[in-house]
Amino acid sequence: MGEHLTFIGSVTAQLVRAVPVTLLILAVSGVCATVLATGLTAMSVARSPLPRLVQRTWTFLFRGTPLILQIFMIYYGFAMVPWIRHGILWAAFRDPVFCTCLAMTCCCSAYIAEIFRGALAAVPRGEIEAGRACGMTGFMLLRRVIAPSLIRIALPSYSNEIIMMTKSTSLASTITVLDITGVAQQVIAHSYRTLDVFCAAAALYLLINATLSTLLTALERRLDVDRTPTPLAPIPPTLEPLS
Amino acid sequence: MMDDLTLLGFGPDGWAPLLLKGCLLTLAVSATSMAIGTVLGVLLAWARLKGPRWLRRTALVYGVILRGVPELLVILLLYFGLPSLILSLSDTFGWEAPGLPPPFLVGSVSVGLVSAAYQAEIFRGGIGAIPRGQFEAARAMGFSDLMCFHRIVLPQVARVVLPALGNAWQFNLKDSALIAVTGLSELMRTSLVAAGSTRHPFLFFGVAMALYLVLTTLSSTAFHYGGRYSNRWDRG
Amino acid sequence: MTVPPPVLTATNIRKSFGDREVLAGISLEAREGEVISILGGSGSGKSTFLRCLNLLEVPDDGQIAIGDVQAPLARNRHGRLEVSDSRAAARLRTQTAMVFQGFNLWPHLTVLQNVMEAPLRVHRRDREEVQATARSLLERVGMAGFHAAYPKRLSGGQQQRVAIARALATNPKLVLFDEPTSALDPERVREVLALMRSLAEEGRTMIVVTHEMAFARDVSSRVVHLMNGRVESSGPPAHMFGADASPAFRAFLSPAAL
Amino acid sequence: MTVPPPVLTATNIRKSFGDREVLAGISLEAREGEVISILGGSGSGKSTFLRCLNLLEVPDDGQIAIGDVQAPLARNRHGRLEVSDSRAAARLRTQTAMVFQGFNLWPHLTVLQNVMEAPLRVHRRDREEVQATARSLLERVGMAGFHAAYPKRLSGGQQQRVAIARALATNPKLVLFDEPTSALDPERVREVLALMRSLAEEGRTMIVVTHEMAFARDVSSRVVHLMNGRVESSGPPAHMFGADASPAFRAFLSPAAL
Amino acid sequence: MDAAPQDTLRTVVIGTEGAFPPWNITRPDGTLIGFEPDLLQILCQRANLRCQLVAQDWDGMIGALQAHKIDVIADALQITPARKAVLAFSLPYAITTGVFVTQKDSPLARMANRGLVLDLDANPTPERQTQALAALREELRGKTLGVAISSTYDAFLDKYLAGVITIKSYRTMGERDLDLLSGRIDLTLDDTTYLRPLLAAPDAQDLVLVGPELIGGELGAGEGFGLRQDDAALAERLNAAIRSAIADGTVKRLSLKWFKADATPDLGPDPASTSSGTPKP
Ligand SMILES: Nc1ncnc2c1ncn2[C@@H]1O[C@H](COP(=O)(O)OP(=O)(O)OP(=O)(O)O)[C@@H](O)[C@H]1O
Ligand SMILES: Nc1ncnc2c1ncn2[C@@H]1O[C@H](COP(=O)(O)OP(=O)(O)OP(=O)(O)O)[C@@H](O)[C@H]1O
Ligand SMILES: [Mg+2]
Ligand SMILES: [Mg+2]
Repeated sequence: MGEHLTFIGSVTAQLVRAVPVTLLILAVSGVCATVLATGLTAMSVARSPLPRLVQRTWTFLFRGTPLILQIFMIYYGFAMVPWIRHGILWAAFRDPVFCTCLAMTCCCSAYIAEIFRGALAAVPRGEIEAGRACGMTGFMLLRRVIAPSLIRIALPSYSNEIIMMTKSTSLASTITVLDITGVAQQVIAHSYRTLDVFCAAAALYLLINATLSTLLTALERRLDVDRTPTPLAPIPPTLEPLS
Repeated sequence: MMDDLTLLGFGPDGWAPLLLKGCLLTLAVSATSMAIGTVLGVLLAWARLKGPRWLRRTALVYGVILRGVPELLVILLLYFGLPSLILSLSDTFGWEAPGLPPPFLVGSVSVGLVSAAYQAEIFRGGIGAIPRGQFEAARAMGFSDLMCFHRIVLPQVARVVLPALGNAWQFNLKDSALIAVTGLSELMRTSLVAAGSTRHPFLFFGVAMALYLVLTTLSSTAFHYGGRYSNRWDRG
Repeated sequence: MTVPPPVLTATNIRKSFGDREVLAGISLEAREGEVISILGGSGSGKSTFLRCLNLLEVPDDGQIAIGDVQAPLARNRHGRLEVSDSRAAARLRTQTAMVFQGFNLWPHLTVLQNVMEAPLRVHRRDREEVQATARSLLERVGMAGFHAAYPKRLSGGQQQRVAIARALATNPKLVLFDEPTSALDPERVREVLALMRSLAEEGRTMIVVTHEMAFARDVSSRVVHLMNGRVESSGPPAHMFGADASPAFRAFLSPAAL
Repeated sequence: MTVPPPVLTATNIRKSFGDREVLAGISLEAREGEVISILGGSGSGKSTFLRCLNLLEVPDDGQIAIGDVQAPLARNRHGRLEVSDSRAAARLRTQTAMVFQGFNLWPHLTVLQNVMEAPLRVHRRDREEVQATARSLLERVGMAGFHAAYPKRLSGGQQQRVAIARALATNPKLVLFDEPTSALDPERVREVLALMRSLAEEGRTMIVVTHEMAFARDVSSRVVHLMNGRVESSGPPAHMFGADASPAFRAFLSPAAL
Repeated sequence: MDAAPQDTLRTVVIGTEGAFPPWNITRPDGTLIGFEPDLLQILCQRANLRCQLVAQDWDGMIGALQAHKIDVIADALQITPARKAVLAFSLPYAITTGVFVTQKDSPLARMANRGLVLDLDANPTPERQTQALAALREELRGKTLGVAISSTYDAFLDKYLAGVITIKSYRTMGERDLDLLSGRIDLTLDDTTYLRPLLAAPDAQDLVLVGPELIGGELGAGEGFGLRQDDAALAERLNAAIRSAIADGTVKRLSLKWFKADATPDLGPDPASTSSGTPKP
């Protein structure tokens, strides 16, 4: 029993040292994916068909396939392409952390865009019309009228997504990144104590996620004007399949 | 090229039958776990919004833990941890040792339990998006809570949550890949095994991606029509 | 002549939002067949009072009874009044109906479904019969051509009329109207008033928040004027609209003569 | 006396929803300082017409000009009318304001912020000045005590008054009112009418959909009666409320004398 | 529990990954082939076991063993002291030498001491070996070396090359090989049993074996079957079968067939007591 605890203690110490790597991937891809998702959402309601098609294709591809395969294809697949391998991009693609961030940005942006799209359609029409009626357009309408409601509606699902992303960062370990899972897998390979090590790693992920969800819930509370749900009217022509 | 075709064909050296079987298994696990997740998710959302204090707390803690812990661990614990515990208990107390639970069931249940935690959040957001007046109108007519939920909340919540549920479904499809640890050869493991055994990783991962895309397309078409239907009163 | 039994008895209802006291102790008794108009300035608490009557808003203090059944209100540990039995509350509510100021139609149901929903699901009445009632009610509010329309596509006045039909569809003992004619043109107002008058004649009890003085004067059996969270004055319309009405009520009315 | 220039010219506006023709060709010219009341039955297309005027609803046919600027409407490939330049449309809208039938306050902004939003963000006026205007407008509609409240906590009439203050805050050339007094008590109605009258005297142009006959008769310079998607009759109030008004309009009015 | 005599028939379930050529490979029809399946067929017969071979993902392997879902792990497990804390091992049924591989056009392709076998257990250490290890340190300074995560070269690398090279761990050998080809790593160290067949494949034309071959010492005591620690009876049966298969050359025959090299371990003399599953060095 005592030996057991010492083992878990030393494993935890090793894992904690890998936390910054996990957080780095999460932060970079979280920010990039959100920005990209905003762009995709804008494209999804664009007037001309081209941006809409791009958005739909993007969502189709990146939401439709497992992230682990995407990471694999970006990391190993691009290395097979001569002009990447011998070009200047190789400096970036050589790095597994970069490849993970890239794959996660692409994949998660598709998910987040879908969330934003649903929320956008749920913003009450009347509020938007009131904005239009006093001469607001495009960006201002978005920032002053749509965004406040949209964020409030999207936040629970968005928090979900961020928490899923935290766990997805563990896939970086499959391409040699020594994040929490990477280190855990190394320890397992030498000790074969799968369950012990996974539990220690899980505790760390739980800690990160509990912190994140506490923060996001607090944000949700702050944004909620008077603790009662917002009324809303219409919603979306949802999820059109790629024709 | 010829080589690739043989590998993907139905012949003695072709992986097509195994890959298709994997596909079906993936679909079955995802659908089962989605059903479990939706039912439990709705209950959890309801508990968080309307339950007594202790139930609200419990639902909250459930959500934080099941969302916070990597899915793989949930499966490992449920599939191996729990039976080991029962085994050691039955050893201690001299009971008849129960057999291991069927992998399919455990896999679906564990993915479903995780999915429920996510779906609870989605439904909570969705219910929050329904105008209060809608509930009040129902309550003023003497609807019970359950009826109010069934007749007023569910139909309206459907259109708000469908895109997010679509996300959850996609996630389930992919989470189902994790149940490979229970020994089930779903799509992901089949392609990993094929890639490892034939040393053609790109071929098989490419095929796996394509197959996932097929599953996705089928399901998002379903979601599309579901969305259209649930939204019929808001068009035009 | 015997006095009809009371359908609603509200005693000393109080309600504050934060430190704004909206209802400062209001009592009201409505007997069978009475039509009570509640008048008062904007923000004087009329809607809040109506919502307290069917427990959509839990009062801070006071008692409410529908018929001779006491509303299930009890103080919790912290001394706040609470609905102590939500089933009992739901049962009480099946005997009342309400027309909301904001209509609150259910957007996912068509006009006809909106009207049929409560009698079908809550009262479990026979579908044929419910449908017949619903159709005739919609006819009476002039919405016969809109059975299959969804509320979003209706104009304000059309929504209001559907809301009225919906409230009447369960054949309730007591109907609470919150400004039922605010969105209607004079022609429609007349029709709705005629409808309400005929309901009154059938002996239904109604409590009506309204800014329509004509209605208060001609249809109601009693007029109640709310001011500063209290009943400032009340009485039969003949008295309230007569020469010896209270000065405050006269001041409230004067612009109507504009 | 010279004729003031037209502020709004709408020509032959048509609009159908599905196969229900709501506006069957309506033309209207509003000159500076005019107050035009639009009357009509519930569902006669008043709101739809108002919404077409600032392009919230795109008409199927017709032309609209604010001042001498033509609204940017053009047919697309399929022959449907469309807003061809959304910036130009926004620019036109900065010169108009609208009070919605459903108020449409922004729920995430306080009362004061709701009123200050457009002049601050769209017109980029000076904050001090905007705040002073907003405060005085809220004062005039009797909402001075509610600066920090969120719309959801307001009563119907209070929301309506905030919506009126919001519309006037940008100092627009043309104001479109959709039933601006429907949720108000007689006292408030008088105050709002007084406010509108003073606006009219300042030379502001207003188009008002209303069921308030007193307003139509006493404040407006012209009354337009919509029926079956057309202008059934129109003219100065003295004429319309006089003896030789059209029979249809007289029928429409009669219940008001109830 | 079941300390039954050798001659009672016992059913055992054997877990293998099925994606680890040439040790275990899955055929498209789902059957398992490879060195281990072949060997097990013979061993089971000799140990009077009715064996059922199942494919199982590695992440769940240990859990499955401990939950009695499988009784034996046959997945080229290398026997190391750390792992013995969790698992019991049978005697080794193969021992492999470690060897470096790099790209043909890499400067490392001309590494010294090619083919020299360094027995890390040799005592005293021959002069030649000490020099070779020192040369290795110099040649590899600043290089990146990839290993598969399940392999056991870390102890060796820690002892002889610590601070000199950068090490990257891969989930599978296949992925590591891809990175070797793409140039993200300079060389890899792996078993000859794996690398020799790989280099024979057409898509590995650019790779070449370099430097000395390593055996013994920190590399571990060879590959053995993983068992539950309380299942001594099964260990005994398997050990006896392994001894006989080694003695009659079966192991040698199979390893030549699958590895193109002899991987027969040297078990030393058969001790009188077989209660311990550990081989004598
Ligand atoms: N949920 C709430 N939170 C805080 N204050 C509220 C809330 N609901 C209503 N109020 C306040 O209570 C007062 C009375 O509101 P109520 O809706 O009862 O007025 P009303 O008499 O119906 O007015 P109107 O004729 O304008 O509809 C108002 O000042 C309003 O601001
Ligand atoms: N989005 C829509 N889709 C379909 N029909 C609509 C839509 N909006 C309005 N209508 C129909 O158009 C007609 C006119 O509606 P509108 O809101 O303009 O009436 P209104 O004159 O403002 O009535 P009220 O006085 O009741 O507000 C109504 O019959 C309504 O059902
Ligand atoms: Mg009210
Ligand atoms: Mg209207």
